[in-house]
Amino acid sequence: MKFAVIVFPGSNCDRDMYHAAKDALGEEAELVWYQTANLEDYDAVLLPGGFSYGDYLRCGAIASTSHIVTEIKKHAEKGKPVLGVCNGFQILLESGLLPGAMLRNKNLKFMCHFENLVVQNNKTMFSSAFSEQEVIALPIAHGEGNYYCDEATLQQLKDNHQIVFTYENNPNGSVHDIAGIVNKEGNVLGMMPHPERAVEDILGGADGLKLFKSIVMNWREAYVAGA
Amino acid sequence: MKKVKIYITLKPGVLDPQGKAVQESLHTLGYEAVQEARVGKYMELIVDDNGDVEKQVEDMCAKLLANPVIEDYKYTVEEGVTQ
Amino acid sequence: MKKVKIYITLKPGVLDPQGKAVQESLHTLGYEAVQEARVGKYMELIVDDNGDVEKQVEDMCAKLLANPVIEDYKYTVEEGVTQ
Amino acid sequence: MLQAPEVTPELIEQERLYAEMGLTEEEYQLVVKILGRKPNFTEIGIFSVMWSEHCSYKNSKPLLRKFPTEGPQVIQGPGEGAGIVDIGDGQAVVFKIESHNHPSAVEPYQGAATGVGGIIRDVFSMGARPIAVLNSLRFGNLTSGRVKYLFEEVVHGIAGYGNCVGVPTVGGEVQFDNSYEGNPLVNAMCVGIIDQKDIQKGIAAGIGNTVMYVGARTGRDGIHGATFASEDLSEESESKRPSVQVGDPFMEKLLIEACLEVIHCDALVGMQDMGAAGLTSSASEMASKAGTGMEMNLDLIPQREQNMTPYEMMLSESQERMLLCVEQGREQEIVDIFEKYGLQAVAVGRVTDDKLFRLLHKGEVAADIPVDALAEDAPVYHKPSSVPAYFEKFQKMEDYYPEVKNYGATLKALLQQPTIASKEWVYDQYDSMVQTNTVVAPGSDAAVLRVRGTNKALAMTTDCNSRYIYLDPETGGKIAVAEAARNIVCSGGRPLALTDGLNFGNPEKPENFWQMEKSVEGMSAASLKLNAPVISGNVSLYNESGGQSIFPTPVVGMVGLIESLDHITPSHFQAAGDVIYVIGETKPEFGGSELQNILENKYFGKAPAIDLDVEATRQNQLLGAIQAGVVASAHDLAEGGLAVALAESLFDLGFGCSVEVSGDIVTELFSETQSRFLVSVKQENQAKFENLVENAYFLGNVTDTAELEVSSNSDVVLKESVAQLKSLWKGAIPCLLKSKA
Ligand SMILES: Nc1ncnc2c1ncn2[C@@H]1O[C@H](COP(=O)(O)OP(=O)(O)O)[C@@H](O)[C@H]1O
Ligand SMILES: [Mg+2]
Repeated sequence: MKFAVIVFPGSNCDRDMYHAAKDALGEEAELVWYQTANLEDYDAVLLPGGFSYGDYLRCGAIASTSHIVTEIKKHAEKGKPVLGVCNGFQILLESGLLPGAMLRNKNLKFMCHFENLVVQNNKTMFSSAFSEQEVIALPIAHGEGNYYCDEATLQQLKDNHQIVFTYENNPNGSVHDIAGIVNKEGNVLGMMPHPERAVEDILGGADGLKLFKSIVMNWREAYVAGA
Repeated sequence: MKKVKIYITLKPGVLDPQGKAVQESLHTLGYEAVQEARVGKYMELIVDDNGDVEKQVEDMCAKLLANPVIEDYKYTVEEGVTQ
Repeated sequence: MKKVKIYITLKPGVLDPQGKAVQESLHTLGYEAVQEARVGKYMELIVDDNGDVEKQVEDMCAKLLANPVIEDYKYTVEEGVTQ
Repeated sequence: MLQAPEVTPELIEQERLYAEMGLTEEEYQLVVKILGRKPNFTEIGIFSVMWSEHCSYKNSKPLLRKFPTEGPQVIQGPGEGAGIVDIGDGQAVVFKIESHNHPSAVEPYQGAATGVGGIIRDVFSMGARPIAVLNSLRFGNLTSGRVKYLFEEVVHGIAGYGNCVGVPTVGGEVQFDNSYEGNPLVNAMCVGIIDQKDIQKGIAAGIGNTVMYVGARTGRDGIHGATFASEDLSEESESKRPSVQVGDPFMEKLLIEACLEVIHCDALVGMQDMGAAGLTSSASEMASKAGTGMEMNLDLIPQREQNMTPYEMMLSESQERMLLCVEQGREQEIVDIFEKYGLQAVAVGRVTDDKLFRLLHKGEVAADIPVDALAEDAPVYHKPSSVPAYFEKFQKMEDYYPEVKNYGATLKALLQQPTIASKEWVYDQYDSMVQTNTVVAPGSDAAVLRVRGTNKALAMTTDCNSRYIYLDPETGGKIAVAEAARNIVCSGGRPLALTDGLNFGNPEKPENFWQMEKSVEGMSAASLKLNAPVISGNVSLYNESGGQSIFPTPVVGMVGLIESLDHITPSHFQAAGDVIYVIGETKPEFGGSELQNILENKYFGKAPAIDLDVEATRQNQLLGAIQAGVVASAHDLAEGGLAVALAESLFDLGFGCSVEVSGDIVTELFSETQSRFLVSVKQENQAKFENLVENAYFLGNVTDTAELEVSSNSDVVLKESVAQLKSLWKGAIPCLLKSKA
């Protein structure tokens, strides 16, 4: 399976994402500069964390206006997986691929540590290797991860089982403890915690690796003959 | 040359952690009279006058400068001075 | 009840990386007419009217809301509506 | 401020304008002699910054020469952007520390942020990828509103910059003492990794080669800060005051990536960042190091503001700028690389053979100075030094012995002292994990990062107990280096080298100079003994406020090599049943201790003694035991002594311990005797451990009851709930910050 890791000016978890896909998961992966014309050669798109455009104006806002986002939308319309982590999630929100918006953490501070998450939906292509209600530990590292959406949107998220991960102890003030959501179609996941930082025991845990493994398993089932 | 002033505020109902912190600090400093504080953005643009500045500013706000999920915006367009 | 509007801007000459990024992004979106963009803060306070609101706001700005080393501020005090 | 065109060379001399810029009469005369004529306004400005302490080390150079700087591992010692040490496999580690004290006192967020930005540039300008930043911070006591503001904003600034550029902030230290009330210290250290074949130098070599300017435009930031600090702030001067430097970490991130790409282009000859004294120092140093000259056309410098004078351009400290020397005719290759990242690379000058630094502006020569006069040949002073009266008094004092009634209450008080309390409030705001190499995150003795693609890791730390240095600079200097090395060893590493950040008061006061001299001697002795040569450093003098100097604070930044990932050793206890030892005997040494601070609210008497032979032997033996796989956890004993170290060892995993002390209880629990370690060992490894490590005293066992229990002669003298101790320790700093000033 071939992953594209999109690199925007100011992305800084791009290499981490690349190493997760390539070294820990053992799949093909490439760093793809945001000015690249198309994404047709790739099976999955990974939007890494960081501070695209310095997070100036609003996190992810400037990146969401770049041409590559149009390509990512095309890729998503084909039903192929798109994973946005941290700043990647913010870009997905700003570009309308996922509903809602990010506010500053309720204590106004950047925070970086492991948090426990609860797997709320293990029937997505990103979470099928987990069990329902499984508690997993992933690092967070963000200053604006306080997910916001209005009541109606929240109801839709619930009705469509779009809430994939919640925090066990909400660190940032997110609505409904939300840590990660998918689109209605289930092929675009945005999450604030960093699965790519938890793919080896030496880094403090490997729960994140299961997320990447889910993507590969589901892709093989769908696309590889005889799988 | 036009000088554009843009005011971006959080929508009513959207929690404003920064505003809350400002209010608390003001109370700590003894300004108990402050009932509420909301923090938004203020931008100044200098724009070449090419006819439809208003329209362009409206577009810029809608497309980039404000996020309609959480923010409202207002702007004024004034005659600018050449610098 | 008074409604106070505070505008905080970077002093002239102080680097405004955010303004620069906004300007470049507006150019990328085709708004080439934008010559300059500066980004500051906009705050709204609701303050109990206890006589010397102006004076208090001046103090709040100088002491807390603006950083006099790099920022300038302006404000207006209006009659507020009870919300 | 008088503008260049209005100020004639004669006026500079008559009005002694050079004095306002910090040059003495003799220095002015020296300039006249070097030039063979009177300097113009731009030239005198250039001399004044290049001959400032910050750039020339004119007062500290004679001291810095005492540092041992050599060793088989050293690839690049002091003299370049950062020092370089071999770590095998064709790789090297690059590091340096730098201070940003004065900017941080004025505008703490930007001061700290640009401090981080500057030190990162020093490292990637060598061609290394920055892999970690650390810091060392000092503030007054967390009781005044101003100190709280400085502390909070400095931490926000470090986080704001470091997090954005994607270099993990993995460690550091923060201490609080009155002497830093008006003059906080903000030292930042950056560590990078490089393939040895990619090492760059900051040289402008090759006559006719092109000098290129890269990065942010030049504005009127931070021009001649020192000069204007002494001017009265009238309305008029206010508007002309230099702007505070504002950092743009996004620009820096682009610069990192572009510069690390450009080093693979063989059109690049040399590269240096523009740090203090910006364009002036980078350009003149690049030429001086290469034995060449340089001519620049200032009209070509990318400018952020209009009508900038040569003086302003040359003295601006705008951030995120680099100077490159490029093979003539191949400029476009460089331009293309930077363009990909949206950055401008502009040819602004060329390398000449006349060893002159010549600046052109609007068709005229704005400056024409022999380069070596600015760099190598800057004046050097040997300042008088004299033993301070306080030191002599302290040496004659009876040994201080504290009166302690309740051991438990004393331990609790110690754990809540901000200098000892958990720094989680600080480091939780730092992205310590980006780049996914962080094996041991902040909160341990040293941070540990694996070297990707190898089985090795690097341990790194910053340390300096300035109270000991105040009491006795030579002993304190030894302790600072030894403590850094202990932290490396406890993590499983062998010290490779160190970088020093010398923060002192006004060197013109002989007592201050004596403190500098003695600290450097102490540090040198320890650095030699512990095989950790000095490969880079920084000097920050004139740290005082209200006429009062800070405690002498020569910060040590150290990096060590962990030969195998298996050697990485945690600092906290790992399993119930493990056996606890303390290595080294304990004496009643309380001068400069945290307990003295609590009980007396000041520091006096003698600093704890240190014997470097003993130190070296213990470090070697402990490291040997770690490498033999018989040590479960290791922690050095520092502020607060054994009781604090025991408590800290319990906080991570929630075990308890039951230990027995012999001898004087107050001394055993709270003395700060040096060269000691707290170690835990699996029972099956006890014999092996005791064979490898001398002077290891059995203390007791790790338990699973989550209580810290100490007994003496079979009587329980201290028994506290670990949960309660932990909550006091963790809550102390947030609690102080919340309480009203
Ligand atoms: N205290 C010190 N000990 C050893 N070397 C030092 C010390 N201070 C400065 N140096 C060395 O002197 C050189 C110049 O330092 P500095 O002027 O701080 O660098 P920069 O120009 O990057 O600011 C560096 O190579 C540095 O390592
Ligand atoms: Mg430098």
